[in-house]
Amino acid sequence: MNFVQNFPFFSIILSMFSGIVSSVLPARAAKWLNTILISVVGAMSAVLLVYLMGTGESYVYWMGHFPAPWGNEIRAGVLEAGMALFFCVIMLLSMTGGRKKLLGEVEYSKHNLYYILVNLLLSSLLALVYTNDLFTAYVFVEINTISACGLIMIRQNGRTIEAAVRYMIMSLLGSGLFLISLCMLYDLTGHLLMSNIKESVAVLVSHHQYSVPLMTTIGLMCAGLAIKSALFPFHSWLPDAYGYSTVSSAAMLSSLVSKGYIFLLIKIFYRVIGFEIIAESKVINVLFVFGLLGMIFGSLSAIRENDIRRMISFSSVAQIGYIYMGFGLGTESGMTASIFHILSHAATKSLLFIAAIGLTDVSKGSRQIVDLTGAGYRNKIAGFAFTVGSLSMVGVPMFSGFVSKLLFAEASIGHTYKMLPAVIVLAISTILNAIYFMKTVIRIYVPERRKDCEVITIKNEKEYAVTLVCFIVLNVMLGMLSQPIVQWIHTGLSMFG
Amino acid sequence: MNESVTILFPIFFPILMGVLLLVGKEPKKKALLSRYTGGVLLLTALMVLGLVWGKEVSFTMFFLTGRLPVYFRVDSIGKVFAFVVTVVWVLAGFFSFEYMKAENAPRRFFGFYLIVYGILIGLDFSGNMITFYMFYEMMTLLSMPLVLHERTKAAIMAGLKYMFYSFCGAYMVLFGLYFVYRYANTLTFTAKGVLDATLTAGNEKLLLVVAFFMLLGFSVKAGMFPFHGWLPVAHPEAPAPASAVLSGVIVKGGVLGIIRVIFYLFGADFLRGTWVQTTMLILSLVTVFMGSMLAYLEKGMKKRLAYSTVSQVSYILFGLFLLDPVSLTGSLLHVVFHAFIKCGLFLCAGAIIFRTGKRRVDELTGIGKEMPVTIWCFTLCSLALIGIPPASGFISKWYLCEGALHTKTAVFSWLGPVILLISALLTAGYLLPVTIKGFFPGEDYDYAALVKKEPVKLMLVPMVILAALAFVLGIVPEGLIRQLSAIAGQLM
Amino acid sequence: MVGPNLFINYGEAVAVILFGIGFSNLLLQKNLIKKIIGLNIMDTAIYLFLAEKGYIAGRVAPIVVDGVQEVEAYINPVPSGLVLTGIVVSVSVTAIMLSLTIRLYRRYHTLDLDEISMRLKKEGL
Amino acid sequence: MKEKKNNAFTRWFYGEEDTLLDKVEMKPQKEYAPREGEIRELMKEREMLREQIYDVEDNHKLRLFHKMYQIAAVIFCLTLISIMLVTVSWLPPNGDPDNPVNNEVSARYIESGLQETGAVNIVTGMILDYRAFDTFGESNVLFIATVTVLILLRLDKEKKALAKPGVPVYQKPVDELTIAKAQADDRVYEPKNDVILQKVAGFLVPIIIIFGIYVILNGHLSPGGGFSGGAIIGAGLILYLNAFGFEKTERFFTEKTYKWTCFFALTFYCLAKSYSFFTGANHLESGIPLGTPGAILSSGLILPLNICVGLVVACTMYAFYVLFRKGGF
Amino acid sequence: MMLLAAILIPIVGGALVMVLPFKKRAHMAVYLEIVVVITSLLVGLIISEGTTGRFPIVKFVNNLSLSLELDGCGMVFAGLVSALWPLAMLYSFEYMKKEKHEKVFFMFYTMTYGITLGIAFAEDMLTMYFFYELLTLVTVPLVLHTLSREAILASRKYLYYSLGGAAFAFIGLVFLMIYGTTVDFTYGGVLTPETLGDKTNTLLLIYVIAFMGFGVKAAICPFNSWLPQAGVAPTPVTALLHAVAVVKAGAFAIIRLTYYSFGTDFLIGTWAQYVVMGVVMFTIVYGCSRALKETHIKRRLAYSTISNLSYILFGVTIMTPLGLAGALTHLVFHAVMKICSFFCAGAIMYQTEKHYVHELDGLGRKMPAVFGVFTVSSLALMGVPGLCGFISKWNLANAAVMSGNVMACFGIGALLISALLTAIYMLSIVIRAFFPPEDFDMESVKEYRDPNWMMLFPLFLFVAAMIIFGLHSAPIVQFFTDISNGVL
Repeated sequence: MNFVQNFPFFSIILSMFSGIVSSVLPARAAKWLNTILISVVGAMSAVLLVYLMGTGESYVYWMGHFPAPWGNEIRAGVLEAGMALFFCVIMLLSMTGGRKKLLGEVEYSKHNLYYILVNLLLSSLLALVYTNDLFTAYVFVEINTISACGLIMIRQNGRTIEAAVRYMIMSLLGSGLFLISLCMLYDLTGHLLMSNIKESVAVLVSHHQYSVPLMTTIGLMCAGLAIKSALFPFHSWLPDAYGYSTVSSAAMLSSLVSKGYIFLLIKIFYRVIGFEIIAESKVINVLFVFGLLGMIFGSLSAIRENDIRRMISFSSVAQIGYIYMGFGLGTESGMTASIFHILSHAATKSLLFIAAIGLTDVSKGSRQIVDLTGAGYRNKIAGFAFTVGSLSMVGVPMFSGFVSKLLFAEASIGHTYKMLPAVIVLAISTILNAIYFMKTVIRIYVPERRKDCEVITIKNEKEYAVTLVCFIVLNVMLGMLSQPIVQWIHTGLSMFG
Repeated sequence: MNESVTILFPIFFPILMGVLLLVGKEPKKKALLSRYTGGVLLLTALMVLGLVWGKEVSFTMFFLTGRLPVYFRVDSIGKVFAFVVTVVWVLAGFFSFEYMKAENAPRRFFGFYLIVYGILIGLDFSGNMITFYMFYEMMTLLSMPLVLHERTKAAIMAGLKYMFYSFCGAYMVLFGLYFVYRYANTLTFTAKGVLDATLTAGNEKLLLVVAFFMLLGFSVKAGMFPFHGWLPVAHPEAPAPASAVLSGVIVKGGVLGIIRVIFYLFGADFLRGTWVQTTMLILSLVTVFMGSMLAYLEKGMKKRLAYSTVSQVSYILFGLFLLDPVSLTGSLLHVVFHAFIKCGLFLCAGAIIFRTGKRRVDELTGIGKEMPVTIWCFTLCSLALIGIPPASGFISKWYLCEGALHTKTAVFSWLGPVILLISALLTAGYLLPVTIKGFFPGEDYDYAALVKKEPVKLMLVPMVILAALAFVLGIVPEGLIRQLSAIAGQLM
Repeated sequence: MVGPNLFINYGEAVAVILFGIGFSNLLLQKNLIKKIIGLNIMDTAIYLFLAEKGYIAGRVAPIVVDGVQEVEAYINPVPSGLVLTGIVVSVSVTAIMLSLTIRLYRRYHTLDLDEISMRLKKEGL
Repeated sequence: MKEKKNNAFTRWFYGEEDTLLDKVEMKPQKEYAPREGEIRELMKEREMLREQIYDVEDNHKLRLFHKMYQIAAVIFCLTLISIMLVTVSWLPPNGDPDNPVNNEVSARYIESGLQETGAVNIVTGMILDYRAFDTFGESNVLFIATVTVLILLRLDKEKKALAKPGVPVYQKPVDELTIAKAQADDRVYEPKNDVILQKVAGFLVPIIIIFGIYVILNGHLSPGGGFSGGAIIGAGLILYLNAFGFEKTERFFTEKTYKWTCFFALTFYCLAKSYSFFTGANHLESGIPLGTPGAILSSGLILPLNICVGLVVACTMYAFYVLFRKGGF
Repeated sequence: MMLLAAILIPIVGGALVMVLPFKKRAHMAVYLEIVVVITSLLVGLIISEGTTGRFPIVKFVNNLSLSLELDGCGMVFAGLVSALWPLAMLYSFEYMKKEKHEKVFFMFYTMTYGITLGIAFAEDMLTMYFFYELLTLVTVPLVLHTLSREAILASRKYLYYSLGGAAFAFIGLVFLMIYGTTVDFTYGGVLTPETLGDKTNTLLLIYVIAFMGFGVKAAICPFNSWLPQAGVAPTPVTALLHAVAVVKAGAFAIIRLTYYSFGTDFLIGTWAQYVVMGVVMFTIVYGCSRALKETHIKRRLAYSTISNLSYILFGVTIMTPLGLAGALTHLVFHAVMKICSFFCAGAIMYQTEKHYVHELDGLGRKMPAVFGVFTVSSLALMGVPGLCGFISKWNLANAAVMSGNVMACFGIGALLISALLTAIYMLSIVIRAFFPPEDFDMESVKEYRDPNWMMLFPLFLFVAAMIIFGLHSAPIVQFFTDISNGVL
């Protein structure tokens, strides 16, 4: 067994362990530990990715001395490794970008707790990405939820706590549904390991046994994860949670936490139920419809919003709608598009959050869009970054958003009667995006000489600036060099199958 | 070739001169201005007469695009019109030297006057439809400054209106032109039409519509009924010489256009007996009656004359639309006569206004005592216009009625002449009062206050010449009639 | 429509009824404490479900006494394990919910979530 | 001209007016564009609207809405239940030995669980050896839960030394007064020096704790294990605290104790498990003796892991209680 | 390669404006002029060498790539742009003297040049879409330039409309990717029956959608309100972008869409053709009538642009080679006419600060050169024979007649009505300027003068162009005909 193959296990255990260790460290040490951890994990995932690209096939990794189906195991494929890498990058950037605000907004004595949360969040994400066992997935979904809740209310004011409550409620509903459906699935198949479940589900379907409970189970499972990842009707918690928590939390929540659930859903589609069965079931039609609704209503409520960060949050409702729309198409290409959109949205959205915070800082901390007038001049780099992010969101070529839009449209055309609604809604929501993002962009470039606002230059905020630049580069890379990435997604999905 | 280039001279020489006059400096003395203009006018007139007396020549300048040459040709109709234009233009021009002293900015007036002259010659000599259209629009544009010369609000609105109507017509023509281009193998004027039978086969209905549009378009310029609106507004506002040439010549531009369309593009046979002919006849007759009726009701002097122009030009149109050689001869005669007559009338009115400033008919009691020569000219012209033998108007109307009577067009053959007669009566009704009141003011007119207001020679001479022409041509018309009937013959 | 085993599975039936009740409470109650109670009902229902699933008629808990190791002897151990894990999770979640409630109550002196959000809007924070 | 007709048609007839021409020139149009202030006004109005919506007292629509809400809630609940019931009705029959559940997995656990894990209690063996990864995760859930509760409820004194210079601080750490207030509440609401309670506690607490320890140690032999034992111990501690108050407990149990205990326990757990995972995954022999089944010192790592879990759980329980009560040890 | 260079030179050169330290304004002017002229020369060189091969830049997702190629249509557009830009640049140096922060302005102004060239050189739909979007983005700051409230609202509207339109055009792009044999522009279209299958009606619908999408930039009727508002931008922008580059880019895109992607054989005679033709015809009349009512000079011209753009589209929707020829003719000629009239308007504003038609009384006496040019351009717009407007109109109408399509014949009617209205709203300005009412006192305007040569030189060049094209257009029309027959 090649040593590289241990890396998934290492990264999970390391992040957990560093979480445990941080509990006794002082804040600054915890910070360094956290940074190092994320970079190390990222490096390992990168190496693993390269290795897997070389071998070209996935492998399973026993957690313990017992093979499947008796012991736990984790599984590493190209897609998993890539995702892990991507998550690490985003997380690192979000942490660096939001650090200053963190100092301002969180009492210093609780910083190490914050870093514990972050480490465990990372571990749970990695576990969700790598695991090959449904119950393990459940446990780590819980860790994910709790740490997300912690991230939300680490900055303590009424809003965030209320948001945290709402978030907890929603995600507990979600995990409740997930758990019960998991139990039913176990009852039907007698397995908890994904691969075995898949086999026995295939058998059941081929013998037309238990078709009713199977379908309801799938439905409940999708519903649970959809609720957790804030699909349209269940997004009530989202704007407050993203809008008022400290910025790096917001960035990570919007770009990582929900994406973790979504990735788990993808795994379930491919590795648990089997994609053909899903594609035939009615479930995805429901997802499709809700995705479309989300695309529209998310943007609409974003247009109505006056608060820049809430606006961005609503736009992520819309973006999640895109992703589910891609699922709903129930085709390989639709999946590809969704996965690409996971990446591009993660990159863009966290960029937007961090840029937005830079803009509000130079407007006396007011988040009303009207007060941001001229902020683009007071904080140049943030203004530029925000513009880039908006353009990418609107789907202007050369930024990541365009490619995912392209993929979505291409995928939807492959479909017979989901074609037109998908394409039309795509266009409409693009227009809506344009409306609210461009409005903001123009607003921040309207010069209004406000003497009372501080002016932030790149010199006195190096870390922040560097972060934004990295984000922009990431965005443009996703936009221009999308070919290899799409290739990678294809191979990854084929490895799933 | 080399002598055919001479066509260009009478066209572009005055234009050039006019432009020079416009862009050039204001001359020291007014006299210089009038001398310059007069010289140019005479020179051009000589060239034109040379061409008119000369043989038919044609000259292709260059190609706009593809199959669209700018092409000039001196043909019989063109000669007639060019002749009329020249005579009227020169005379009115000389009249205006004196007249314009009262007006401001005479330089602009003369400049445009010359340019329009050149353009009219070009219009008459243009050898194909494109060239014709080109000069037609230029005529509209450049004669507009003459209309709004006085630059009162009313004048400007009148100018706009004139332009608006003319373009309205012009574009109708253009509309038709596109289709003609489609169904004809050339746009060069050729007697009996250019339509290509192989192409037109099956598209007659469309082509009739097209023809209708083109005729309507030109009839706008000719002030036919529903499009007469611009005439009575434009004339009173323009200075007298301008309105003289307007109703004397420029209106005839429309007539020429209609002639070209009927006899040179579509061919008379194509239109004969179709609904187009009927409608046009009806419209022209309506205009004849309406025009004279309005003139009768009208009090303003120049406006009354304008209305009379409306009706008189429709005489011509009526003759054309009958599509009959005799009536065509009549129309051409009337073109010539009416040009002279109406020009004379307007000049007289201008002289009156110039001297007394009286613009309304009912102010003119006893005017005959004040300026007898003028009113004599006026009277002669009126008689000619009414068509009292042996004055010229009689001849043309005679030919018109004769033509009407032996055409097969059932109702018009008798309705036409009747209406012509009625309108002749009305004409008498609206023209003669001036003379009568002028000479016989009645006993309550006090001769004490009488002062001679006879205008100077320079103004009198043109009037006299025109009046003489109007009368003499009625007495010795043979040569003219021979010419014109010959033309009519070769067109049908 | 309704399948054959409804009455044999009365245990599961009860479990899912409880689950539904708990779920609706958690989702739709306004009072935070009631929500938390709903949460616990829901979790417990799930454990009941698992226990029912694990049970096999006439067998004993999977603790090896005097070396008997036939499959026929014992019930299925897996669900019990899952229950154990689940309990821990639910305990921790409940703790978090409760502490959140405490914070909110300290701040707003009410447990009604809508009223709290109304207050928040009033604060305009 | 005096006798100008004012009837439109006649005027047109006399060619005195044109419908189009009069409109050629018009007055300059007014500029559009709402002002900055107007936008703000709009926002204000919108905010007020929101407030009205949230205004519970005098809003009939809202009251109606609440009624509908309750009905809808019931309906929703019933539908959910019915769906689940239908599902259940199709599930394999309860208690049937040849359900899909009872397959080779459970079979192997039962048949060879004892030999492979050394645990007599198969469930413990399963969760701590076969599926140890879940269990590790689970203990992490517990850990992170306490962390969250700490974040929420721990009242920290302001540490000026740590507050960075030049960083705008929007969120002040709680000051002395709040803490004092919390302790005051505590003193008011909680029982103090209750003799009966103290006597009973003095008699019961040792037994409880010992029983807890027993449960932990026999986790692999009998029902129970780290979690249940830890819970019991925690209960004992809480009882003690209630009886004797903080000043007594703080002598042997402070935040530091809690922190380090948890830290060491979890670290050990983590390291041990990673060791076994690593060896297992790389098919190495983990040199840990399983011992004789049924003895206390047997079944390899399960016993120490149980102890760790027990410690963690006990401390956590106690910490929860303390934090809830007065936000700090 | 040279294509890419031609695109990049202005973009980079423009970006450098911000960086380079210029001692004097004149230096910057010279520098920019040099950049632009070099580019134009390069473009001229490329065009003179004729069509080039395919030159891929980057590879996007599967089978899609950014790649450049020069074909006939591209030549026309590129040639047009490259001819106009240096002049506009020259003009704007003078004009922008009075405006603030002109560096930014010139930066974007120059970059726009490159991107417009990109549209011209685009080899496939995706590339064109790419540059099309970029064009929107680069031009927004120019609209925004004055930063007044109107400017902000205008640029917002401009953004929404353009991006929204692009979103719908995007649909068309994707469908072409799926159903077309290739995304590259090929004369006669890329749709083949076998790829089409039973999707004909869907594709027609998509064509209409995409037409509307691109039509937003070409300001067809329901989506035209951004154009007059965008008139708040400085005149060089309004003139060059909103009379030529941007809107023509829209028209050009529609030409590509119709003739080079969907293909006329597929579209002609279908309901789709009638729908779009109807829309276009309506726009022709609508634009003119609005222009009639409008009294702000630039907005009036903008409305007339709207209707004239629809002339082009009308030629496109005839969907015969002749129609394309007509469209291209008007594409070029209208560019010359309209930029000329806009520059006149700009010169007037610049010299007199007067923005409304009714303020122009008597100015013609004081600024004869400007108003002379303006007169010529308005005559050209009216389509007076002898000026280029007539030729393009002639070609369009000729194409309409030849197509034998009844609706097209009505289209001719629309053309002529709009020509009439054009006569009114243009000439009413001219008459005001030259023939003020005689009670008007010339004292009030006596201090106004003609602008200096930098402004006048382009104007005179344009007039010359108008007259030359008008009098002798045979060769260029021949060139267009070759293109429209797919020879080039």
